[in-house]
Amino acid sequence: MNTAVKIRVNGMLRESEVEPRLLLVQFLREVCGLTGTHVGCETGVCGACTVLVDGKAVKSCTMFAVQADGSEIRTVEGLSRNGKLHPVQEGFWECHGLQCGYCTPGMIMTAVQLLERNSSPSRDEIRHALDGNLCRCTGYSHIVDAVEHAAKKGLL
Amino acid sequence: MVTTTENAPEVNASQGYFGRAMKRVEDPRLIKGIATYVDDLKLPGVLHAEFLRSPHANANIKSIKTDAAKKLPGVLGIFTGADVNDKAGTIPCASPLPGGKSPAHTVLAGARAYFVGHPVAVVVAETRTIARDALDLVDVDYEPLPAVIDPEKALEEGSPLTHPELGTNVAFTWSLPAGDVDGAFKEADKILKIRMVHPRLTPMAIEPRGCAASWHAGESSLTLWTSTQIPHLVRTLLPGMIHIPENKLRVVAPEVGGGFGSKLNLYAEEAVVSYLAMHLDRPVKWIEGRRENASATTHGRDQIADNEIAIQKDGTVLAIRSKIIADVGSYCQLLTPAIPTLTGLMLCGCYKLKAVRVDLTGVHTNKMSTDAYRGAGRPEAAYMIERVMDLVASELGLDPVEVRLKNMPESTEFPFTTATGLMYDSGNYQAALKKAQDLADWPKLLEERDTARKAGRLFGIGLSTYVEICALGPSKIMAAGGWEWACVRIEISGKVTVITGTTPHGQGQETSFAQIAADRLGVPIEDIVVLRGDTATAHFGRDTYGSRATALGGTAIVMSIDKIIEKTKTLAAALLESTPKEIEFKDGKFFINGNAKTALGWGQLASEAYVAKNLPAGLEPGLEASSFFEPPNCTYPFGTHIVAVEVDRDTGQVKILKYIAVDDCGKQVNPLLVEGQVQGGIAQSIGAALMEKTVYDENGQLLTGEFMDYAIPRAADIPDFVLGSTVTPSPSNPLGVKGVGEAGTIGATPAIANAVVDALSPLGIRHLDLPFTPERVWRAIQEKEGQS
Amino acid sequence: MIPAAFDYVRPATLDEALGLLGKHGEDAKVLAGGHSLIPAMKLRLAQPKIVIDIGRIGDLRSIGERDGKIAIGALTTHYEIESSDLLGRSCPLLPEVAGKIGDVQVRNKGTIGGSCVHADPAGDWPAAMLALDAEFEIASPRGTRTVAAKDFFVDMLTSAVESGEILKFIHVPVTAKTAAYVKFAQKASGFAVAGVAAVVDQARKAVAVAVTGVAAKAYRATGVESSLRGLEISAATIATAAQKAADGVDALSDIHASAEFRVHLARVYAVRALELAASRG
Amino acid sequence: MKLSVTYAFKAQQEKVFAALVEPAVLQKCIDGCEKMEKTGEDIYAAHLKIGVAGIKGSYVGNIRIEEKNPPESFTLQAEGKGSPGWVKGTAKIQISPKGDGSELQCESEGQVGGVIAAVGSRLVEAAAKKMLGEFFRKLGQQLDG
Repeated sequence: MNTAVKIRVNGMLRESEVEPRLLLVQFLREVCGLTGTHVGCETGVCGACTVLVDGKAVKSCTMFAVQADGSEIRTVEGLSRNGKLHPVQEGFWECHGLQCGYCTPGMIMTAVQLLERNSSPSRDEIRHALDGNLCRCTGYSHIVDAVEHAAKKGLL
Repeated sequence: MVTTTENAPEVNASQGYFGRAMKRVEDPRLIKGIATYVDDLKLPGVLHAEFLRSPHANANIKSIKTDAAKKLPGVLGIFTGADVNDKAGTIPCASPLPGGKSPAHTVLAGARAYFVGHPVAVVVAETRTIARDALDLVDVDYEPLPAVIDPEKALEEGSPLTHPELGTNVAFTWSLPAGDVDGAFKEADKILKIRMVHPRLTPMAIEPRGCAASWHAGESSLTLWTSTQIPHLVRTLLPGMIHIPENKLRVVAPEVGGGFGSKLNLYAEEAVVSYLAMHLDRPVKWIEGRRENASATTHGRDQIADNEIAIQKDGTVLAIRSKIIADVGSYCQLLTPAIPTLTGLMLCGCYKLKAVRVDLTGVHTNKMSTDAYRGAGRPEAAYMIERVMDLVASELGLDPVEVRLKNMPESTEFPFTTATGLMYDSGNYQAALKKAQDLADWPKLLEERDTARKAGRLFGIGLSTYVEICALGPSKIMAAGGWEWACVRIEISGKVTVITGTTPHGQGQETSFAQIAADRLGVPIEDIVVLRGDTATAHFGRDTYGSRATALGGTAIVMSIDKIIEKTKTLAAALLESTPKEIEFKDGKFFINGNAKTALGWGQLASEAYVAKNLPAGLEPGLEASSFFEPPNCTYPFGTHIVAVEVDRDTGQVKILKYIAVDDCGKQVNPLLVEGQVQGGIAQSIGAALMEKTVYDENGQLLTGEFMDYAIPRAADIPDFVLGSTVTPSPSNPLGVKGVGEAGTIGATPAIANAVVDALSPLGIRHLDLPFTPERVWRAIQEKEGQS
Repeated sequence: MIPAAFDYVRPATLDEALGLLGKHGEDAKVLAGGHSLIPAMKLRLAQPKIVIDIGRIGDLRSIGERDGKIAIGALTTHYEIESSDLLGRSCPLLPEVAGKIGDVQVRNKGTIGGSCVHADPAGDWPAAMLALDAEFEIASPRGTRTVAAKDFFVDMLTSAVESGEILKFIHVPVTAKTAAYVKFAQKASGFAVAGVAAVVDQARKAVAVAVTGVAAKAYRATGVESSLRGLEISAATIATAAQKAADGVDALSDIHASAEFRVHLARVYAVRALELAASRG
Repeated sequence: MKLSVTYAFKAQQEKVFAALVEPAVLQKCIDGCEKMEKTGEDIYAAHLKIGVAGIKGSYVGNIRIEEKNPPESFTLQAEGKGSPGWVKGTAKIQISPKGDGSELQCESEGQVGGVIAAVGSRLVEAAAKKMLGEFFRKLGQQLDG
């Protein structure tokens, strides 16, 4: 039995009838066509699917779309404003915080939330804040640099 | 034309981009979330495939009932080995060894399933959800058989056989007798014996594999998009399997989310999906789940080596005898047999051993196949020889640094030929060691250790002075060509398109190749676009693995540019009413010697070349050239890694306190990218050293099939690195680059291992194998403390 | 990755939820934060026919304090606990435990109630709940009943919440800052291989120690507690007492830690938890 | 995975043995046994819904009674498959008189495969112990009232 949902994604209201078992990440990718949010595992560990639901970083593979009914979602596609990159995106670019780029959108979204909660985190705090995001390429050092870089610039 | 270094041009690296730490041009699409990985492709009418996989390590398949699943609305078909195996060929091994035995590797299991995760059937449906639901309705009647799990037991008389038709579990044997081994052992003052085990590892790229295929009935041609490192090799190998001509197949590696060797293969799913798209005349997509990735994408390492080392009292290492058992799993995939042979070939490390004897046995077991995984055979070699150096030092009461220095060739001895017959291109091992010691503040580090030990802390320092082999070539030593190809095109507008036959998937060559080309052409980097990963645009290529792309692919670009420059000189001469000999090219301008006022730029010349109204007689229109670079030799990057660790005596946990790495990858095109490769490589080794191990239980069930059970490093597991480099240009290519994709992984594991064993050495612990999980370390401590 | 199909309902009130649960019985599953249920559903290890999403029942998402007792709504997320000023003052053990659960994304969405009812043998909350002598207020159509922590964690993945019931509130006493939770985390999953919560009452010379991760269910380390009863808390007395941290316990064994190592870790972390708690006096 | 348990019954050896090879009794004692049908001499087809708490799987399989040596011993072979994977077990049962009643010794060996083996490794052994304990507890209830 399909269920109606109204979800605001990156400021745009999406109304849809979905199967209750549709995961939020599938809703974003398949219904909204926003494929920047990735899937890297099946057990909610890797964090590639991280998005902000009502401002909180959440693994969108461990949430049904129906649970997000009425919520405000922000994905990596919604970060830049008027063509200007978000400071965290800029940090990742400037500091070579990505290689294959697959974990990057989730990593960025977690970092955005971190800086919203703590505007000047230490390197250790950054490392711990990224506990829920796995990266196999970078060795994380440049990612930590990237978040520090963004913190110094301040959020938009 | 095939060019080797002798006739390749000198490279001018002075124009500003080469050598500069530049941010990447590929990043904007990735950080905005608008890049296209396989699963992001939107193909109209696409069908979804899901594979049913064996839950048994070894079982006869007595029957497969698909009726219930077929009845599910939205299911287009369910295909078993009986339906597909004669249509989609057998999976090739490109590196068989003489006398090796391997079974026919059908794309789906036939009468028998050989490992947990072995694909048994495939469901195709209108949606992924329906396909998944249908899997639960397929009823397979398995007759479980005893599984072959322990590779040593597999060699015993009477062991069950992985493939009974082969009559043995031995997949291949290989011997490397190099030098007078018996003589060296006679000459020895001492002979050390040590067993070293390098566990099986799971590569775990964050993007699992996946592919999509589309059949174009009108043209009888097929496009395959696949998350692979090797679209060109796939295009070479797949046509024979699915029975279409090579020129009817286009293979695209779109954005690829990490490979590390695990996507350097031709996989069953690629062939099946291709066949299904042709058979059903609809696009078909398959995306691997993480559990599938852990169980049915190739694993790495998994070697047991029994070593004997002949040494002299002064610390000279004369020779090594090594009996290596490699657990290769159920099948030989593309490069499976070649990987452990690299271990043998690199066993001398950066030392002047007189002789080596390696006897390698590859063993079939009921597990997923092993194949290349970042380092591919070299991490095992580096682990062995660098542990050996520390063992020699501890046996003789010598300083591990001194033992290494004693056995290293001097920088003046290069090119240096090892006992195993490799010719190391260039090196200055002492300089890298010295620099690393300086960065580590070595005397202070030793003091720190003394102080810590006096306080009863388990503090250890380890180092490794590694060397590795990259940019594999020439072609005569490779399975399918060691060359690389590039095409450079000056467009009519003067913009530049560089097409590489390598397939970067995170390494950043869209940037570093643009840097190389911009300097060479004297154009702004913004004018250059680098295309890769599509066999329709990159007509040739041997792709990306073995840290080869920059050394080989970069050189092919330079060669192509030089051809264009030569041709353009002829054109410029005609337009300037001069002769080609009098035309000078500098900073993107062609002018008559000494007279910069006459200069013509790329825009103007390209326009003339393509409008082609004023071409001199005999000059073809257009400004485009392609080249194959055939390297004369491999490259041999090296370096020194120094690690300080502390072991928690109560829990066995290892904490990395300091990590210093000095790597020499020859000339660096983009030091920022080099740093990224080194850091990533080290992180993977920290994983291998401290936490990673693929575990099958005694029945062949995979117990590390998810990130819940297979630990890879998180941000908090990785220290801040102190990195440095030395630059010893490689003579194997005109760029002087060596390669750096795997260096970190090769250098780091032994350094960490040496540090952990050093930390435990006050307890009398001489050796401990990977990974240094808390329980393993704790048990080793318990054992020693129980003795005392 | 894709769960089996189910029907979904999202009651607005607890009564409505209980009514639905009564109606659907074994076929229904209660969804709170989803961090235990959804992974099991994705693996199709759990295939409920109907999912009752209680996530919007606002009254169950609260932290309040009255008469020396703290009431935490079952739907309060780990992050809300981690960042609660009230708890930071009145029961700092809870924010400390919350901060060690999983990762930030899990803490943002996962709930204390869901975690306790799931009763994972390696969950972090059970240790704290036992050490604090928490009380669980459980609702059913018949009314509410209260279960003490020692009776709440029944067995592996089994809590005292019966079919047809929903956990409403968790009550814990206001507790001094002389408490601590330390854990040895499983490297891959972050779950506790051994986690020890300790509350030290210097004045009464009494301690409460609870251990998670080691056995099929979390337990109070009564041997440790009784051996410290009436003694000055010191490194020496802790060291002796902590040896009893796994007495009488049938320890779990898996690829991450053998039973023997788990028992050893229980002892080591009992020392660490007690010393840390005492040092906060 | 090997488990060994001993259980004491008030009932005597013969009665315990008879109950254990009686499908109706077995069905009552196996938690989650939804159906059990005789398909041959000492062979039964069974539908089981087993697991821990909400993590339950449905399995279809066979139970065989072998090496029957009344009233002392027999071997129980069970195997089942279902969507979460497969289970297989052998239990060697030895019943001996003890005091007025009897004592049963069960040496069992079990294997699991598929998803349950992959994700449940840390729980499978504990779950098996629990189920075995539950089985003998129920059997005790049946026999001893």
